[in-house]
This record gives sequence, C-alpha cells and structure tokens, in this order.
Amino acid sequence: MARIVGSIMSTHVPAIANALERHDEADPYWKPFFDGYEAVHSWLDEVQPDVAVIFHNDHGMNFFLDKMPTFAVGCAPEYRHGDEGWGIPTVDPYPGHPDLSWHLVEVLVGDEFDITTCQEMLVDHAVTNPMKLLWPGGGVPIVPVTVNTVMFPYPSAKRCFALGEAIGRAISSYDVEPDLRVVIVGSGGLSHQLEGKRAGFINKSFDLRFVESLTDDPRWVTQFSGEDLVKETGSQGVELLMWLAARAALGGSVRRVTWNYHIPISNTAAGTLVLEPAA
Amino acid sequence: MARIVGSIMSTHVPAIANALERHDEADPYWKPFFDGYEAVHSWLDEVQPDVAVIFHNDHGMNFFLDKMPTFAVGCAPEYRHGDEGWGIPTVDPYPGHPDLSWHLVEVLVGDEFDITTCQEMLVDHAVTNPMKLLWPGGGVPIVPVTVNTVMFPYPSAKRCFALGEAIGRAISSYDVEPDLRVVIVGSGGLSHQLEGKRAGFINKSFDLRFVESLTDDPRWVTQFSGEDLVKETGSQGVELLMWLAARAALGGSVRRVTWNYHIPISNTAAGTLVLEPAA
Amino acid sequence: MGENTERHGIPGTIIFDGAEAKRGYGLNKMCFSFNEEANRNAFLADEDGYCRRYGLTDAQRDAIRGRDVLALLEHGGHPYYLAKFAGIFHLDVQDLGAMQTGLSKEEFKARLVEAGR
Amino acid sequence: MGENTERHGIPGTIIFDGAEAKRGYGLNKMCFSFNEEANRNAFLADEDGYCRRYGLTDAQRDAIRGRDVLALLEHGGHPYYLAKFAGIFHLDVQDLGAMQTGLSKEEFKARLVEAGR
Ligand SMILES: [Fe+3]
Ligand SMILES: [Fe+3]
Repeated sequence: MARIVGSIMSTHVPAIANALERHDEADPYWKPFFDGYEAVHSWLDEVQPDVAVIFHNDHGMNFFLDKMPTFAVGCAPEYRHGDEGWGIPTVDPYPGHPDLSWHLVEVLVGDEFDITTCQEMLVDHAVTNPMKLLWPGGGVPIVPVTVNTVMFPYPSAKRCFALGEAIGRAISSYDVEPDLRVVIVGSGGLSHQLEGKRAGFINKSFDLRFVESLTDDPRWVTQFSGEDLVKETGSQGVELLMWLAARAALGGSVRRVTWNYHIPISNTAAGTLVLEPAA
Repeated sequence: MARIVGSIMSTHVPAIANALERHDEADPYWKPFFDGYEAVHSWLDEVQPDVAVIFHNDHGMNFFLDKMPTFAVGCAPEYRHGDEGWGIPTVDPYPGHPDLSWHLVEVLVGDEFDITTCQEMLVDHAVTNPMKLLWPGGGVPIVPVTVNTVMFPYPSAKRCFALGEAIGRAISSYDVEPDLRVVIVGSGGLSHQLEGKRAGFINKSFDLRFVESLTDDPRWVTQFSGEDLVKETGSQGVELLMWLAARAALGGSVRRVTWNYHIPISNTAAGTLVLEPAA
Repeated sequence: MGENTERHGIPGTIIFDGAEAKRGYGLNKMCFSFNEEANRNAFLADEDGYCRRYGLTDAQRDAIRGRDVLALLEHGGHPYYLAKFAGIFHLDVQDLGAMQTGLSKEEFKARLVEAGR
Repeated sequence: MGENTERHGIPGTIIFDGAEAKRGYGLNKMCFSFNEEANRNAFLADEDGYCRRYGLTDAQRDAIRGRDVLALLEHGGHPYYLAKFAGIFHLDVQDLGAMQTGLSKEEFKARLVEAGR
C-alpha cells in the first residue's frame, strides 16, 4: 500500500517567483524566509517521496465563476502553468499521476465527497511556487486538489478536515504501486488580506495558535466559520484550510519536523511547516 | 417560507422535441406518451408553481471531462439552450431565479454538499423537453441542479437521496418570498441504454418496482450501487437518480397524483409521474 | 470479454470509468467540439486535419473513418459525445441502436416494442 | 457601513458572496479574460469597446477608468480577478495595498513589518 511520508505546508505568495528569478535568496528581505526551506530540503532528501498531493486554491486561473467547484481533483497527465496576467515567469508543465488521481476520485465519491474531476487543469502560483521552493532542482509528479476559497460559501474547516482525512485513507488503500511514497503539500496562508480598507491585515497570534493546534489538537480550527476565519486571518488567510486538509491527511499523531514563520513576505505572514506521522 | 407543491418526474428523450415540432401528439406512436401529460397539466393549473427546481443530467452540453462536477447548481439569470449538434430545435432561454439558487448553494455547502456553482449554464434537452412537456404555452423560472451520470464514479443513490432531502429543507427555509410555490422536476429515465451491444435494453419490471418504491419506500433503490443500476436499468436508465432526488425533496409521505408508463419512446421506457406531499 | 467487462461485469456494456475517460479524452474532446456548427463544418471539410488536431490514436482515427460506433466505444468514446459525431450524419439513436446490435432498424424497433409487453 | 459589512460584520472587508458574485459577474469575467495577452492588448487598444463587450455598468466602467480599486471592489470586483486588471499596469499587491489604505507604499510596507513584532 502507498504510504504518506508527511505533509509540507508552505506559503505561495506570487513575489516568491520573482525573488527566485532574481536569485534574491540571500537578500536581507528574503533570507529569513528562504532559510526556512533548508530543513525541508534535508527532510525531503531523507523521505524521498515519489509523488505530491497538493491542496491548493485557484486564483482565477483554471476556474471562473461560471463553474466554481467546492472541491476539484486533477486527473490530468500534466499540469500547465497558465499566464497569470501579471508577469511572473511561467514554468514547464508538471507531470501528473493519473492512476493515483482516479483512485482518489473513486474513493472520495464513494465517501460522499462531491468531487469535480478535472482531466485538464491549468495551475497557478499556488502550485508552482511551493514546487519551486520544495524542489529547486526538479520535482515529482503531482495530484492537485483544489479547494474553493474564491467565493462564499467556502467549504467549512470541518469539511476540509474530513476531505483531508478521506484523502489520507484513500492514499493508504492505493495498491497499484505498493511502495509508492506520497508527500502531502498544503499551499497557502498564513494570515493576509490583499483587498479593501483592511488590506495588509495580519494576525500573528492567531497564526501561531493555529500552527500549534496542528500538532496537538488538529480539529481546533474547525470551531470557526468561514466568516470567523476571514475576520481572524484576513480574506486570503483562509488559505489555512489547505494546511488543515494537509494535516488531516496524516491521521492520528504527528511530529513536527521543522517550522519557520516570518512577517512579512509581500503582504503575507509566511509560514513553512513539515509534519510527519508519529512513529 | 417557500413551499414545495410536489414533484414531477418525466422522461426527456430528444425525439420528443422533434415530435412536438411536427405536432405528432395524436400520432399512434406518440399518443400513449403525450396523453400522460394531460393530468400533469390539470395538476399544474391547480397548484400554480412560481418556480421549478430541475434535477437533470447534462449530455455533453455545459460540462466536459475537463471539469466534470458531481453536483452543480445553476445560479444564472437565464439558461440558454445550446446547439446540441444533432439538430433538435433550440428554444428561447429560460429565466432563472438567482436568489433561490444562491440560497440553495449556501444551505447545501453548509450541509457539506460540495456544490459546483454555475453563474452561466447552457442547458440541453434534459431541461428543455420537460419544460416543453409541462408548460407547452410558457413556463416558470428555473433552478437547474445537475447530477453527474456522464462518468463513473456517479454519486450513489444514497447521496442523491440526501441531496434531494437537503434541497427540500433548503427550499422550506427560503424566506425572501414567503409565499413562493416551488415545483420539483426530476428529468430522465426510465430504463434505457443507447450504446454498445446491449443497446435497446429495457427493464420494465425494475422500472415498475422503482416507481412503486417512490411512494411507499423511497429509500428502496439506495441499496443499489452505480454498477447495479447500470445493470438493472441500462447505461442511461441511471437517470432514475433524478427521480429519486426529486422524490426525496418532498420529505415524508407522498400521494401519487398521476402516473403513465409507455414503452417505447425512441429507445426508452418513458415514464411520467406526479407526487405531492401527503396532506 | 473486454477488460471493462472484466472490471464491471456488465455484458454488452462499457462502463465509462476513469480508464475509459483517460483513453478517450482526445476523441471525446473532438466530439464535444461538434456542439458548434463551425466545428462540424471544419470536420467535414478536412477530417484528417481535424482528427489530428485532437490527437486521436490510429485506432480512433480508423473508427471515425469507418463510422464504427462499437469501435469508437471500445477506444474510449462516450455515448453522449459520440452522439454529436453521429449527429453530423443525421443518425438518430435508433439508427445507432441497429448498427450496434447488428439488426435492421425495423428489427431494432420491434425489439423495443417487445420489451414493453 | 456598506450592505456587505452589514451582512457579514467584518470592517474594511467585503466578503465575496452570492450578492457580490452576481453584481460583479461581467466585471470579473472581463478581468478573467486578462489571463490572455491578446486580451490585455485588446483592452489597452480600446478600453471602452472592451468594457462594453462585457456589459460593465456605468459605475464599474468609471471605476475601471479611474483605476479605483476600492470602487471596483464595491461594485462586485473580486480581488483575484482584479489582480489581473492591476497586472496590466504592473501594480503589485503592495502598490494596491497602499492605494486602498491611503498610505504611501513605504508606510504600507512599514505597517506590515510592524505586524511581525
Ligand atoms: Fe494565495
Ligand atoms: Fe438522457
């Protein structure tokens, strides 16, 4: 049976792509952020995943309001980085893992998740930036799982937790490649808000409490409604739902491998976290 | 609070559009089918619905395999009949009821249904034919609810029943227009199969048992898997899921207002059924 | 017995599951495009070029050329999308039923009437 | 206090719900089209014609003309789609943050640094 080696949670702010293009890793503004990925790289060297299941949210790239899914699963042979319209460098397509994708879709629909299945899917910085950060030299095939944080009503934190759990179980029952090593990626967050008079809002204490909870009490954040989460973390801080689903996929107890938090990157409280199943 | 006046289940075979265009209602081939709608028209005259919520399945019109939702809800101001490619007459757009649509989406996502929200939606014969059959002279605004029967995995009968129940509850909690009278339409079925060596398959006894169950024991069909349903009712007979959801929206006990069954219309066992909530 | 029937056990029926969806993607995408008249005309004007644009396999290309519905199904075609292809040639579901079952259209229709007794 | 704030109670924040999605559909559809370079150029070549094609309201048209992000939000614009519009003018999220909060870019950036202490 396939095995989940752990979950990596990472901010995906667009500006990261520009910083990487300029090789700004050692620049004082960027260093505290990029330094957080060294421990992630060591861990990845150790656990050697074969494929990444990436919880992410679309930012007006693959989905529009004509057909906005709550949960979508990519089943494509490859995922092309679309033109995002504001000039970050586009990257080569990522290979998919259609067999694992279809297995997830079958199990999830059987578990009463009403999945939108995507045999073609453009991805944006929410997929490409974590990929570049985690695998600067290459990468692994991916299975993108899209969670709606574009339009209310969002899926509740409770529902996202349940989705993560179900995906964790589904991966564990994938027996086509019994030795497959799967890493989960939760892309987004932490607190930030881009728009409105509250633009620039950040909530450090909530972020820290939330990240704490992922180890000790992962359902803690499911007490909050979508409105609560916008209020506490900012309009785009709700991307913490990706972290939550990525945590839930690990099941029971977890061990924190590494954690880095830095304010600000662009308008965002940037977080980098690795959790692995407790032995 | 809005009130559900009842549910109409109706076959939607494309050929109906051509028969109507040719005014073939009294033709011996068509008469036993069209006669079944007289009682429906009398009932509609009596109950005077203001809006129709239509469970239907898309036949390669609004959705393709690039983004195939399990459940979609139309939130559009109007629904245009697309060119279906094989020459049935297209009809004028149907007005939508966006306020009711959005209310349904909010309640359903809150109830952990992972809805795909559609602010634009083309409709095909699965919407237009029931509309023409039920309201030859006009019609009412509509809220289309699309259920995937294009691609496995289909939502289970159990899940479709739950969706119907949730939509029934959501309608009952719609208080913007407290006197709104809502009719549910279940579009599709009954047993038929268009493709493969088993093309022309029909299963009268299963159809009759199923229709019986809708009155007395509506969860009866939830014992069957998607594969079971294809086997028993044909590849397209699974459209009975629309009937099931439309029945579930009525909740508790129901009274059968009218029922007509005729084999064949085109390749299909044609059924027409009206149920209303028992007083 | 094909692999689909082995997977699902329904004789004479291909369940359109992930494997079929994968196999048939290009073919079905082409047929979906026939919802637009301009595309139907483009196909008729240059079948080869049109099929190439959607990356059909040789087997799918042959089945399109032969208007061979059973072969199209075997190579991942979906009945709803294939219906758009058949529509170009004004074939209705009973023509298709007859073609697939090896009956004449009259025999096919008679069989349907029989199913109602 | 706008009606959205009345509905959701979050100061300085418009929750993009059904009402906003309805109000902003044409505007957002236009901005979504800016994912393609040809469309960005078409907009720059003929702003009026481009806006008309997407059925913008007068208020939306004025807000586009004035590059007025707060007004665009008020009229149903979604931040993710509006970012495509802002991108045409090479505005980054910190330019936008400053514009919306009435600060200079340096002040806006300083406020973010402050939030980390
Ligand atoms: Fe983001
Ligand atoms: Fe149908």
